[in-house]
Amino acid sequence: MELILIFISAAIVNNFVLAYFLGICPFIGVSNKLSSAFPMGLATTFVMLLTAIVTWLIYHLILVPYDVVYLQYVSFILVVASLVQFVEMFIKKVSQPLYRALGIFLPLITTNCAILGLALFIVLKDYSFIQAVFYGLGAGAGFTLAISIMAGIREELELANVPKSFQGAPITLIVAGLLALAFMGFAGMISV
Amino acid sequence: MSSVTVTEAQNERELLLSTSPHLQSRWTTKQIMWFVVLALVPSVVSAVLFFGFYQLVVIATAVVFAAGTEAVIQYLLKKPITVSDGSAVITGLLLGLIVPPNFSLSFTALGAVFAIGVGKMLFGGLGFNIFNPALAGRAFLQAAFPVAITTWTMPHWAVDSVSKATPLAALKFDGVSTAVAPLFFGNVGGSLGETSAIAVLLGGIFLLVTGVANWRIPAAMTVGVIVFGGGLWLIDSTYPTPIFHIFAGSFLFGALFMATDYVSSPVTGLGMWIYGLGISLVLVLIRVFGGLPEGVMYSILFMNAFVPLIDRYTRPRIFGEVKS
Amino acid sequence: MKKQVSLATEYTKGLWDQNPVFKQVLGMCPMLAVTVSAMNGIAMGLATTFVLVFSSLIISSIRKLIPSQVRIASYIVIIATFVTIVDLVMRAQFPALSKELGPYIPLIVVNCLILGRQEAFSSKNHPGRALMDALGMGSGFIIALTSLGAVREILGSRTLLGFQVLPDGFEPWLVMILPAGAFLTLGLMMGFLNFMVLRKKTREEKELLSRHLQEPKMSLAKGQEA
Amino acid sequence: MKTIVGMLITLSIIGVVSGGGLAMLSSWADPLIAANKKADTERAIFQVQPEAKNYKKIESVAYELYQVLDESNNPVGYALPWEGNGFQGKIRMMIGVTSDLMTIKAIEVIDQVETPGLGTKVVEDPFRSQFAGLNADPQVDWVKGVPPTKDNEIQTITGATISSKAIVEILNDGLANLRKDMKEGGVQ
Repeated sequence: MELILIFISAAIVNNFVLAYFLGICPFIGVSNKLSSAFPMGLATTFVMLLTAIVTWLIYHLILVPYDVVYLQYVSFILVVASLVQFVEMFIKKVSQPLYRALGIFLPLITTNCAILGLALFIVLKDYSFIQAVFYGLGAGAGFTLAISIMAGIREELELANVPKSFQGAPITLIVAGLLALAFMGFAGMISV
Repeated sequence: MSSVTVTEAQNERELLLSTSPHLQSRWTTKQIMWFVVLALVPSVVSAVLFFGFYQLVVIATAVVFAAGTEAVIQYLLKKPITVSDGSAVITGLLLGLIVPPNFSLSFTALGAVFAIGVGKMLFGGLGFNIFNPALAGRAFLQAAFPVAITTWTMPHWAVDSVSKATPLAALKFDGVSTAVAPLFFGNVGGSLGETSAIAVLLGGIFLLVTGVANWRIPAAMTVGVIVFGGGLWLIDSTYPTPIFHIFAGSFLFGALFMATDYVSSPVTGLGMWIYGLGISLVLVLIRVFGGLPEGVMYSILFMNAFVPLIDRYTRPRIFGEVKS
Repeated sequence: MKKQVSLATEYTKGLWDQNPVFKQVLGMCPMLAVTVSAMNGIAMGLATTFVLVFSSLIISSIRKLIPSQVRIASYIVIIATFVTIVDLVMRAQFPALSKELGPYIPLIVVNCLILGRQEAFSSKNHPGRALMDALGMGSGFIIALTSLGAVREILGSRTLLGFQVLPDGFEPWLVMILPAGAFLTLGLMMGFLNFMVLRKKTREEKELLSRHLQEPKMSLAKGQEA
Repeated sequence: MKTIVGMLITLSIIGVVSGGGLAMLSSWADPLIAANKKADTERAIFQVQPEAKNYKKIESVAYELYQVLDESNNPVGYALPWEGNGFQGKIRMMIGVTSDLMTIKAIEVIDQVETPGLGTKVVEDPFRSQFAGLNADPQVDWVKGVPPTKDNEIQTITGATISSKAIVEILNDGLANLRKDMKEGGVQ
């Protein structure tokens, strides 16, 4: 039950994008079409899951025992970058169509602050291994949800008369603001 | 379900008519808008009866600032001024009816400016807004002035005015439930237009009979609340009953006047059912498990965001279109 | 002579023409997350600028030594090192500020602004120019963070840099210090700036057009000269 | 081959320089950071036990607990850091209580992520000062909307009922725990 709550909390109540402002760059950059936003969300979720697992192991099996916690940022970001590289190579080998769909987004994920943010939050919240896994999955699901909703809305807005100076990033930010207002309804539902 | 295929050409100006595929063709956009205004009259009357004359000033402020904002922005953008279509008046009226009694006029005005300015005009005006403007304005006010907007005054007819909490807040924070009869007539604390179920129903039935509001959305919401709320109540009877869910707070007002807004609701029949059920699921979750006593506004706004996706997957494919 | 002018331009372009936030839409996470007050904006801006300046200097100095296959890995290690320095120094010397900015200091590592400048500029230019570029981008970032922080602080808490600027009668708009307020304010600010730029542009075009019409010969002569 | 060696050498050099530099810096920063943390705890202890002049950590319990002493080193009470769930996240606070655990001296919220401007009022004075001298036996209670009538009641903040209740619940929970341990002789 606690694991499910952690999942829901990361996905909806404390949504990474709308409450913690993590992953805003792809959220604004790759949300203009659903056909690219959804795969981007899935790829991010996958990398988040791997990141949660690997960084948890590194932190608890290397950084803490050897008392080199000050290396956490350097090691975490290297892990994320190499994970992304690894996933890219793996997908390329296993499935060409999947690679064509996801390939271009993978490099972008390295600089997605939601990934590193996830690793840092897991340390900060002192999660156990299994909690970290669910937290990573929840964060990924939340990111996918937010970016898919945004993509649906932005496709709709292509037909709308948005004033010229507000097209692109400004209206996306305003939609995000209204979404954040709507998500406030979930505040206090779970306090994990 | 007759004329649901909305082509892009139709989408331009006639969106309002084409989105609701049933009886709407009988009325023009303008007529529809003024019908809605008419349907809100009982709620305005009940607000004044229960809470005093000042409430008329609050509602008027909301209307004037909503219409004024629309006119000013259209003037600045050098577009034709379309205030007379009545849609901004409706947004103002709705906003005025969902604020608490004796609400500050300056806050009301700010909410109306936000509702029209950000919630509607930035998206390109009538027909293009993603979120219900009145609810966007109300959500902004709730986030900006959380204390003022949850400070309730009891109707002056109320005999027992010890607790100033709304029935939902009384249930959530103090475990006190309220009987259905006062909820029905409006002898309880709450927002101006929502306290009297009977006034809301009067206007709502008028909209349903004339076909101005689509019956599917309120029906789906009611079914949803009975299923989700009732299910929880069967598991644990300390949770509110479905009847309470329906008559307390702004469920009826939201179902009849807010969720049925053409622009921010789905276009297909199936889409409307999904939308309505989604609203009631989120609503029950917020009311039962959330930190806030009421969730109608949030659940509708939340589902507004899904409407483009719902439309996309429920729209019948045009002949020969390949599934992407 | 030409070089000096361009060095100055390397700096000034970051302030407005290529402002990292308003024009390039980079570095949005810290931009939105920490700007509940102007002071937080300044602190975050300074921290980011510090990392940006030093990583740019080092990367442009050793740019010819790094094999291109490992350049991104090298960049992020260098950036992460400077971020750790900032984080340790802040936690040791300014504990209150470090608590306030929380996990957003380590997230400077993945600020796309920093990695983006290394890839686009420092890896191709000598240290002097890279320094000016980094200082310019950093200043532009500070300007953006501080202005958003100021607007949110004034409306959300009635204060600016901790001093009360709005009367007690003004009820603070709490939404401004919430996530929703951050998105809405930045969206409105960007839209408004675009609006002003567009208006200026059309006005200039109109002016240019009318001048052309009045003095056809002059402009023709100028055109030949160029 | 040559490029791979070059890659490895470059990365190793960068790694060693960065690691070495950070190790040096952290040996300077770590004691300072630890001192900051200790100063924070100390400040909170003296905030909730205004008459205290000194304190010592009680080692016989599994959680953090401090016994506070007056100028002649007589114990005057305890300072207990305790945490629990607030409106949208953990609230961590310091509880100051008399030696018999019957009366609250003061409370101080150390960490919280409540709604800014609303739930965060639990940190501020009109609310916080209600706890000074409050009777904690058998437990603290709250009332809503009206001034408290009993000596173990506090009034919740309008619009932030859940945050206010959370503070009371954490307080009761922490004290109940401490009482239990004290009864069983766990506190020495």
